[in-house]
Amino acid sequence: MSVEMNAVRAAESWEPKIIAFCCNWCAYAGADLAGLNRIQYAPSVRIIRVPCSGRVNPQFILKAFQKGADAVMVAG
Amino acid sequence: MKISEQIRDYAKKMLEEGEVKQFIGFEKGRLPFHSTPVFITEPGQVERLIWDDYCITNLSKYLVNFSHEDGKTALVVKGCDSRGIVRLIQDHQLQREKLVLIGIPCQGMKDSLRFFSKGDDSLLSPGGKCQSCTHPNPVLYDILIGEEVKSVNMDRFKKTEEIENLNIDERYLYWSREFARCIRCYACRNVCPACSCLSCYLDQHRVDWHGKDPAENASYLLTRAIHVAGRCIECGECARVCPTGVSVMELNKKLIKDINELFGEQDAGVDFSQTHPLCQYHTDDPDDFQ
Amino acid sequence: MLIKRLLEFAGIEPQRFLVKWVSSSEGQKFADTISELAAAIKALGPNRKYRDAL
Amino acid sequence: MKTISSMLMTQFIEALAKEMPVIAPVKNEETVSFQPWSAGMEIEWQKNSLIPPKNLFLPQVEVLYKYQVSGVNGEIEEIDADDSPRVLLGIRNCDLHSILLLDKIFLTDDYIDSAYQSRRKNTVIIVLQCSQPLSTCFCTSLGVDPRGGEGADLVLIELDQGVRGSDKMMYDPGRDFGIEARTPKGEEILKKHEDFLSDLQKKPAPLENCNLHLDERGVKEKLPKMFDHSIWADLSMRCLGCGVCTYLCPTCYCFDLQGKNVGEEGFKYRCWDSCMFSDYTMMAGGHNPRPTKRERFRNRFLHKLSYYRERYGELLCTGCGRCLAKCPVHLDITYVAEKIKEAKADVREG
Amino acid sequence: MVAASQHPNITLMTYSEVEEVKGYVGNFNVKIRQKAKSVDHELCTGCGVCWEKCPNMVINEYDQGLSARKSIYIRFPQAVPSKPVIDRQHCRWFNRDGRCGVCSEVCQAKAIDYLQQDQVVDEEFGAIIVATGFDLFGNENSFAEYGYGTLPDVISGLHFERLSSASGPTGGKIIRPSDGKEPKSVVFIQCAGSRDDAKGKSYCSRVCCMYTAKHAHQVLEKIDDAQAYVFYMDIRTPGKAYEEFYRRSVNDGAVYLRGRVSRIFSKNNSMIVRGEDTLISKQVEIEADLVVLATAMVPGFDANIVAGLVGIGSDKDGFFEEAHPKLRPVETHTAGVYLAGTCQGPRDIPDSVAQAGSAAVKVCGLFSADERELDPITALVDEAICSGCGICLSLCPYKAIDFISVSASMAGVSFQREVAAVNEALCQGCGTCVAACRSGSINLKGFTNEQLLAEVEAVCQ
Amino acid sequence: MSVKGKSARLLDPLVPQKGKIIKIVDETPDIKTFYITTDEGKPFSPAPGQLAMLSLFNVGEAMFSVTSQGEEHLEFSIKKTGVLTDALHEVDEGQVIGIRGPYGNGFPLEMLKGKDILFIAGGIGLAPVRSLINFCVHSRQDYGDLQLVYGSRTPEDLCFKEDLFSRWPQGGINVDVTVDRGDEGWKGHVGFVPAYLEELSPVPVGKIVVVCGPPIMIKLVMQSLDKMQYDHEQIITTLEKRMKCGIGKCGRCNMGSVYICLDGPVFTMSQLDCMPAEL
Repeated sequence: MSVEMNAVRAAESWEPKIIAFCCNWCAYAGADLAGLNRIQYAPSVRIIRVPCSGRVNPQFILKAFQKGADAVMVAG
Repeated sequence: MKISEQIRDYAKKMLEEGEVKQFIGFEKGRLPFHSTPVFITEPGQVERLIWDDYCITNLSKYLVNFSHEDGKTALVVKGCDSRGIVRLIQDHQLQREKLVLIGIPCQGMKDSLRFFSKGDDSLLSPGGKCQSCTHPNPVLYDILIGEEVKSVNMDRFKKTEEIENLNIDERYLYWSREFARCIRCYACRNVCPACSCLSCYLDQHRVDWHGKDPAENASYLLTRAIHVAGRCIECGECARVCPTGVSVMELNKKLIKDINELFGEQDAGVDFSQTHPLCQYHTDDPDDFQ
Repeated sequence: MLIKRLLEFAGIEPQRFLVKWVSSSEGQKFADTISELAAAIKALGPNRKYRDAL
Repeated sequence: MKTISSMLMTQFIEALAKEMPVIAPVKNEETVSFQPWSAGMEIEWQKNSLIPPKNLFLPQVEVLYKYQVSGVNGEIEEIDADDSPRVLLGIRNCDLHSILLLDKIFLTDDYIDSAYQSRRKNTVIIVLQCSQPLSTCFCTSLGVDPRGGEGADLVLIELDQGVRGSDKMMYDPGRDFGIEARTPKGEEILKKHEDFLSDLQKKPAPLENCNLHLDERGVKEKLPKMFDHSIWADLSMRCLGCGVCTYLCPTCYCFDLQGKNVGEEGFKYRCWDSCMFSDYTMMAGGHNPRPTKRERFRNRFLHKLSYYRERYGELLCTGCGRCLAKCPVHLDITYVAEKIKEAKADVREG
Repeated sequence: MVAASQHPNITLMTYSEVEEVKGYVGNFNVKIRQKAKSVDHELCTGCGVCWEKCPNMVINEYDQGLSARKSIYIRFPQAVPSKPVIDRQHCRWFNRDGRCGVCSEVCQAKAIDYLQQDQVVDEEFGAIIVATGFDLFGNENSFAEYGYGTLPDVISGLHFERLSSASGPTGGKIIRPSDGKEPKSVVFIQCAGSRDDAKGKSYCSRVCCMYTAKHAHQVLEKIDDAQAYVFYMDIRTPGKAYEEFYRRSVNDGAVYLRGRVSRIFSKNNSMIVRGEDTLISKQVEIEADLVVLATAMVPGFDANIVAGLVGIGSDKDGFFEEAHPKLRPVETHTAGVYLAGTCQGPRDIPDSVAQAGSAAVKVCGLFSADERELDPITALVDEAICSGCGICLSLCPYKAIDFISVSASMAGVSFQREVAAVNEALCQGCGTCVAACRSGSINLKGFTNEQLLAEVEAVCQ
Repeated sequence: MSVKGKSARLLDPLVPQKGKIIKIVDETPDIKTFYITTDEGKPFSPAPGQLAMLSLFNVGEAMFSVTSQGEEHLEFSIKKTGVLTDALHEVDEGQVIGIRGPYGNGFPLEMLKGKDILFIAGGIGLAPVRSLINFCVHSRQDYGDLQLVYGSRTPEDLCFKEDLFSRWPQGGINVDVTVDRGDEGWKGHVGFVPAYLEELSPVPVGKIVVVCGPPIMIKLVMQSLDKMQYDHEQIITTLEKRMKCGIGKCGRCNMGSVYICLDGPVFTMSQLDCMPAEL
């Protein structure tokens, strides 16, 4: 682990950037429900709604990493 | 009779009788170790055809250029060429009935592209792609010249495993160095029998699509690997034609290895009955990503 | 799953890519998944691999 | 002639590198390209670089300007090229010649590419003489003197080692070089680093001839009438349509302008492009004036052998042989020229 | 049912099975196998002589084996049409090389046709309503602790229903299977399988509380001095007048015990039901003459086959999945396919009827317009780019993609080539094809590659 | 990398000026005219027929001919054909836009002076010619007879209706309009441009023809003009190709050694006859 990374981590402000591709019918609705039920979850996730998890193109995942995502999740 | 002569005889006969419109084989190039694809349409030209240790190019992709034309095309096929043809037929890019295939079992060819110094071919052993060949004999042919050869039982995933055994940061380092060398000439794509798109996604001008910036090399090479996943016939042409020697094939090998592990052993472009492993769904497919 | 393995092969930490089934009725599971992932990534630190320079 | 011994060469380079970056041919796996040299890097003296040095003046990617757009508003910021002084060490005469050909494109009266110009001006060029061409080399056919040095500030001269033939293939770390200044800038550098130089009396290595030739006698006269010749279809059939030849060619300079968005911001960059790519001349709406390999192939070779000459009086080729070595199907310029020469005049496409 | 069979716009295809469903909303093409009935229903008058005279006796499945039927039979008295079929498996004519033929001899209408073959018909339909019903959970091994399958007097609710039915084998007299005596002490066990993760059924079967209340009441009503005990977990009576009915059973003497039964075993010619009354936190043992299990409702045994044929999703319990649990409860994800009744989930008759009505009206709504508005989110192929590799065809879960032939030209030569084309009526806009398309020639309207890439970029900021 | 000051901006011809769309006029269902200016006023003063590169920064860049100009602005009439033009048709007035130019040589005004001019245009092909017509109208006394033959697919698709039906006829130009397919309101000529041209049959003597339109129209018009004995020296057209740099470097728009962006886009037919046919 580099010094720099440690420094970043030490800075409490760092929140990971998680890109979640959520199926409109499943996980997106699940996320909706989580919101409805006031269930707390990490604020670092950024949700992209897709019509189906099958819609997720490998290119999107690579692009997300390229553009600075710290993690990518596909939820269906 | 030497193989070259047999090829010429067949070519001459087919062209004279009008059975085929053209004959694709190899001819001698500018340098002694250059053998290069040739397209013969006149019976008088068949003397150009040769067969030697340098006929390494996979010819199957060329057929796509003629698929829409009337008339038959004949071509000489090694194991890898024939698998490429099977692949292209499966991808609806070729029609079998328009092809006459002259199969030649292949002992492994020498790779002139790795040769960048003065013409001493003692340095040349069968090219990298031939060393892990699993199908040296044509899997599809109409005429077979020569004796079938035995496949050299090489561990085709040796290098793949070597890379797998590196730790994660070493792997990243390895691939960054590899990807950094890519100059985006797209030779790997253009030679690949599995890259049969009419218009590659890279050639399309869309906003926020894929640029020509080498910063996107990783994205390009990984995406291409995924595009040919399950369809790669392991001819190794992509790695061979790469001018900067990026180990493109290792990405494909990794995917082949994983597909074999996950969905059962299969070789693309060998058997027409085999469907795309990633286009089927079985309830017993592994899902340990859960 | 192939992609996950390929990314790993290319040197991206396996924790950084997750595929999970979460149904529409599983709000709690969704929240838990996200929180676990966030915690794991926080421990792992930011991703620097294959990022655009600019 | 001053010489510089193998022992002192590294120190000389180190000394240079202290003043300004030294760009030299180094290896990444088997691929040699020009990279900023730093201590410990091994310079590849034996082989010419695979990646031509054109990228030092015409980088594969060069950001021109940044922009920022939000709604209807936006801003542009032009970005200066990095034009700090540097030394280009170990370039061969063929590649040096290519730079001179590129100069005609980018430093003409009607248009001066400022980024290119400043990079040219601020680069000290130390050319490495060749004495033993590879089997793929044919620079002499293009009027390039492998021992020349036109356009260089300093010339490194291979010295006669007394060994011939295939032994020379092996990398010889104990090699001494002669060194000569060709410009005041070169003189200055030599003077400054006198300490590394000695007066070792050795002869330059004897020059071997190129075995390969680009014979273009008659081609010039024939080509203008051959636009519709069937030879283009025949020749291009074998072409894969990849960009190996154009990207490895030291004289191919065609470029593309592309943009990249990063949210509301973005930048516009100039990058190498290849006239062999199908999308190269594709117009909005799908019309393509060069729809198949035949047209693209024809345009590339007519550009090399004819169009450039019509504008600038020379062939756009230096005989470096990279296309010979690396074209996956061995479709190189010498072959094309030969076929053009052989071709019967006026065989038109049916 | 009778009304339905007589409706001019309804064709009832009994004794038939769907073999294949192709096409899409408004244009379904269904292959139906009409099984050979061996009786020409056009000629048959349903007089009943044949089954009276048939010499062969077969166990009556409908009566849960409580009675026998003939080889030529009507499955149950109210069946529509009221015309018999021959059970070829048990018919003497079929099993003894034609040596019988009694029914044929006695039939005045000459309706018996032993040589009748299965008929496969192709029919066009605009919409499909799936109402394939349910099965009961459990076999001999499912409730070993209750002795179901080994103790003859442990029966299912359906079994009890036949016993108490006036048109049933006993004429409505409740007797116990072992000795035909009238049971004096009847124990009902609710949630047999339902709401029991151990049995793999976590859901409530919804109808058991009410029918058990009815059964308990029938016991009290029909048998003098009878005792009815009901073990329950919760009593769920969400329906009009349901709670009142349950109260009536309780008031009329049914003993409700809140708790689970742990074991049933026989002792001295009768059965001991051991369970817990959680309200008093004591173990209780009840001597029972008859035990009735309110077994869980499960999807029909061939529900998965139906789901595959028609293209409907199933939930984890195998019930067919509706498009949206609240907003589109009778639709499925496949346009033009609707659900009614217990194939979607446990429900009682009024709810099933209501849902069937709703499905029928949905279909009427669908048919009322000449054109149909579709969800605009469908895939679209750029024919100029498509290379026709066909990968999307093999991947489309809705079989919405086909090849079409388009003309193209290359180097001045015109020719036909095959490209993919999306049938917008079938496409559900999942985008699997888009993700799989290497050349990017398919795009999903509303979720284009460009849009999603831009979105990725935006959220990565 | 450092950021250059504003003064250095025009040094690099590949970097655009920051412009602004001040007005958008709907010409036809798929053609709009954009009025573009910069903070310092008109970006540059192009000669009729010259080109300019327009860019929507986050979309792309493409070459267009300048349709017309005012004191403070340039006008571009643009048809929806691709990614950039689609995006352009979506923007609102006030949109920032990159503009660089002028490129190419424009029409040979010296050659045209004192001559009769026959303009032939089809569809959006009128856009590049419009700047020349306006120029001629502006100095009407310098020219002889001016005639425009213009055609479009339908009456709806006619560009610059005000110019066609009032401004130019009043400015001393004979305007002949035809459409491929009429509609109930259309009282003018119906038919293809080449046929209409042959019907009108203008005499070649002393005339320069300026033709611009879709390739197929140009091809057929050329046949008609040949039939009417026009010399190829008399005929001028303006070409279009994919262009990226605008300065003859990027290598796209060449026909032989001639670069359209640098040496064109205006050529006489006899010049074109000598060039490789690669359009």
